[in-house]
Amino acid sequence: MAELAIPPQEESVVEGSYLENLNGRKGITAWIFSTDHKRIGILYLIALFSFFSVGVILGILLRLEMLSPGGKLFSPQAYNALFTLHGVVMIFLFVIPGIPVTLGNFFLPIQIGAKDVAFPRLNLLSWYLYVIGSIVILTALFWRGLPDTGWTFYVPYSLRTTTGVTIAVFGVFIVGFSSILTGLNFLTTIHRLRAPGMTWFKMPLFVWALYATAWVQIIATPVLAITLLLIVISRVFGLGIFSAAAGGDPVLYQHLFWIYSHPAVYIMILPPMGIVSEIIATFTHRTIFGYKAIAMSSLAIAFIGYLVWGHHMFVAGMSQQADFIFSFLTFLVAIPSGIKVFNWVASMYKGSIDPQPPFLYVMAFMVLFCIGGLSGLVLGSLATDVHLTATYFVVAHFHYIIFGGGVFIFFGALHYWLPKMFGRMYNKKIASWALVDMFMGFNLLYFPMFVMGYEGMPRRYFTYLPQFETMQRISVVGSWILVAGLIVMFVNLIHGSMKGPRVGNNPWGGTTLEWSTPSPPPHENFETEPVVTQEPYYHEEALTK
Amino acid sequence: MSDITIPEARQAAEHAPAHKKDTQGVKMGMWLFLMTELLLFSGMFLLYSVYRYYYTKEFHQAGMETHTMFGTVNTMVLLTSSLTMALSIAAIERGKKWLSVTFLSSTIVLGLGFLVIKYAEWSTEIADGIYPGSPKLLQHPRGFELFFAMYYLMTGLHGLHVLVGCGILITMLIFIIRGKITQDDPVRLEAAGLYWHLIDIVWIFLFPLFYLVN
Amino acid sequence: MRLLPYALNHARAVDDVMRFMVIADIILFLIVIVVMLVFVFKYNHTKHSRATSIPGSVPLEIIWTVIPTVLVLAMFYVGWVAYLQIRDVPKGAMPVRVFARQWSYSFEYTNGKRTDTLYVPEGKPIDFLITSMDVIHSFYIPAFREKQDALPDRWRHMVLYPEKLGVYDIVCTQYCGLDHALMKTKMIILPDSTFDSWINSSSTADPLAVSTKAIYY
Amino acid sequence: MSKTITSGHHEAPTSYGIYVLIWLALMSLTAITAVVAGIDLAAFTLVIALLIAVVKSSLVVNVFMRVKYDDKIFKIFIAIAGGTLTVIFLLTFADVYFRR
Repeated sequence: MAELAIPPQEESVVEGSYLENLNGRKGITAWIFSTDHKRIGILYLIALFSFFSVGVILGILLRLEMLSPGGKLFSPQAYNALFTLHGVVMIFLFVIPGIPVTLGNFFLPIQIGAKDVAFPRLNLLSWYLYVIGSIVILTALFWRGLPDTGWTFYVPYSLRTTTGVTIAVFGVFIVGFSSILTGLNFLTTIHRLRAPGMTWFKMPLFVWALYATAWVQIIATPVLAITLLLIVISRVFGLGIFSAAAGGDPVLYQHLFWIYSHPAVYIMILPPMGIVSEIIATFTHRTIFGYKAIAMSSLAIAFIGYLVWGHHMFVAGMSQQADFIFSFLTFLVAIPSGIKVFNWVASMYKGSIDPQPPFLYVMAFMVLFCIGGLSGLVLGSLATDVHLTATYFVVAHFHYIIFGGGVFIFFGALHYWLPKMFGRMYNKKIASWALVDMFMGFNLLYFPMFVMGYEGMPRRYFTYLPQFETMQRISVVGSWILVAGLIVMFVNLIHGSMKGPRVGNNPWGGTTLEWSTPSPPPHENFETEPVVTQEPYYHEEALTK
Repeated sequence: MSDITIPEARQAAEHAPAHKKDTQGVKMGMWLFLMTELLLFSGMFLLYSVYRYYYTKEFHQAGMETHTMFGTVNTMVLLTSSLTMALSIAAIERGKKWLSVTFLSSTIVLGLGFLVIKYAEWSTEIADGIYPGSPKLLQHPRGFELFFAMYYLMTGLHGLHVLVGCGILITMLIFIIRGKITQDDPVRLEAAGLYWHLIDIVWIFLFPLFYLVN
Repeated sequence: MRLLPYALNHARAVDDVMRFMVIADIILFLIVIVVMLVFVFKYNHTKHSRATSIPGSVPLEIIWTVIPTVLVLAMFYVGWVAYLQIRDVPKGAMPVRVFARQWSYSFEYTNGKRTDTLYVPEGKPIDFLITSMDVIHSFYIPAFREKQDALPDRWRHMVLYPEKLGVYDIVCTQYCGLDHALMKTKMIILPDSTFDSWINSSSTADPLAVSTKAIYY
Repeated sequence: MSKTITSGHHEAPTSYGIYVLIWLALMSLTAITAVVAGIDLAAFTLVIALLIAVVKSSLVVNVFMRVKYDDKIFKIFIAIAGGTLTVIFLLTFADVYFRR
């Protein structure tokens, strides 16, 4: 990286940047018809966080219902529809596209020294598919009524309910194609467009994570696509593919569904893991510990993660042999995640740690992700899983992983890269306090769910037994604290991106390629084609050992 | 803005002039897409195998009801279309534009022919009262209906791919005629060819599973 | 880890597994987080202005691959052993058929008698044969740490050892539509003799209402 | 955007003859499957039919789709897809086959 020709910083960084419209286009058309990966990344950011807000509002309402036993706020039908929509919006419209389509789109080409992704027009098409798909999903709101099946669309219930399952499922199907196209675009980009000198083991770890993620997207999403298509066809034509009455097997639906939807969890968590490595390397001012181990464990997680879907079905009546195999493989998938965590901690050893907001997010991530991951072991074990599955324990577990792990790092990554994307800085103090507030709110919200789950509180209930009242109320209050923090964080970020003070090209002292280009980056990303000679996290000033 | 804008492949930069179209990149994208298609169908194949395992006897009996003749003819039609597809690419690579056009047109005609035969086959079956939920099938044991549900689903999905494939090939035909696909830049035709061959491969597996069980 | 009172052997076994895993988890968690915090304070840039780049260490990688591997395999093993108890049907178990439907359960005993509340005799293994009349439900008894989905047109086994007299909740955990949250009933464990006289009588009235109500309520 | 079009690094184009030969092989294999299906070989009928299908598709992949002459990476891609398929089938049947 030291070899890079870094142009002297100019006063007006915005000039010539991707934020400046080209080709005489103005206003919104300059954005929605642009094939620039950076602009598409921003388009995705806007779309994703709009849906995230919808999901958060739904989540708050779901919690509010739990303020007292007996469910007085919503009718059962309304509650069932709300948790379905919360799941569908959060899973399919927010966390699965998540980091890859937003920050991945923006930074993958820059981090490998390319001008754009391999297929820029396909990239824009993916965004349109995503938007169309989500509009189709939301159409269900006004057409046949919201689906009330849960985001898993389990048969035979999803075939029998009269709500708008068909339309919502079809929307998810379209969004799935957007995901597939993004995956193949990224894979081709990483294979073909790396800058001269950027060998596989000189790639930043975020790129490695995106590479593993893209494979999962390519390999797993089509299975979901066909499964959802089968639901649509079954409902429209009355085919008995999954209905027991016609001799179909509902458990087979669960197999097909989880063949995709378990690997989807790794689509959600691998990119954040990549970002954790980036942030740690930058703020410890030293190279990452065990680069190859971290890179390879991403691939290992993608690979083993593909073999463990059956652990969602231990009480569905699989054969004991299948229970044995899936439980065994589930424990194996914990190992590469553990390796990553140990390497991250070791990367802090003898660093020169500057705990700026992005690094604080990593620390919060470490706590929440470890709780989430370790509680996952409890669920992977057959004896305890039978007791805990489909209770609040599971709800707590996956919120710790996906929200506490994945989404917190999404926020952390926004704090990390916002100065690069807009050339401006947010208020760091407010950012840190917002995080502290969110961290407390998060734990208040979800930790009681572990306890309630163990005590036998099933999920997807619009009411509960009186003995859970205290815990439920703590959890409800936690949700308010969390949301307060979220609002502060977003206001701070949005204000920072528009009005914040200008910063230089490399405010954090990062070493990967994106820090060598102006902030915000120019249309072509680099003024001169970069040539890579160093490993990605080479800090000149650090002592080498 | 060009059709598929691909920043140059810097890796291959050492023995290539600047601003070269990354043909391997286009093919790679296509191959990855084919993998997703393969996995899309594999979900169906998985369903088929499990149900065949559950209802071995019923599937066997139901398989007797399909028309082996239609299936065999269609297999041959599709295999021949694959040949003409490959020949069309070989022709464009030798710069023989009109020969390539001829071969590609035959591919499209054969593809459409496949669909026509498929249509005739389905019509015959539906006229015979063989379709999911039909009174005739409901008299049989329940594996029967599953077999035909799978049959219509899988051949239907495959037929849809043939239709889309024909659309793509017609576009390619126009490109060749207009000189957008040439001896020097045949990659889009090659990519379309890959897609067409995959459709062929899927059929190669559908054929024994639905037609050869007598 | 005894937040929930347990009702029998199997529940104790599950809790043992749970305890083992939670303790192991807490230790792992503390190691990671404490070490991280120590590093963050000790190597803060104000105190430690020049970092040392250490690219990695193969022995360390091996150590923290092998130790967790052994640990998770141990976790897997104990979980598997305890799990077999509820899936292997012992000889002489009393069969009870469980029918789940939207949104209630009904139970059928060997002599054809049907009830909405589940009555079982103390001290005799019960073999539940579980099915559903419509969509997928679940048959979950938290106090026994046992659960099994009820599938339409399929029968699934679940074994239970009622050791202690008492009344326990049965709830549905597989989302099944509108009143999923209200789909619940009770399991009542009776003394053997009470159960025998109840099962052989034609009355479907609550056996506890007449004889031993005081014990339970 | 650069609208530049130069030739890719193609090997010598495959001869028409090879394609025709492969086509003949595919057609005869189809004929063989259809005939073999007529003979009752019990459980082996399907196995033989599927084996022939595998041979046919590998001919298509290697020659028509030119994998034989192309980059090694495409072979790896195919192996990944094939491996995934195998895993999905094996694990699903671990359930289905042993289910009571």
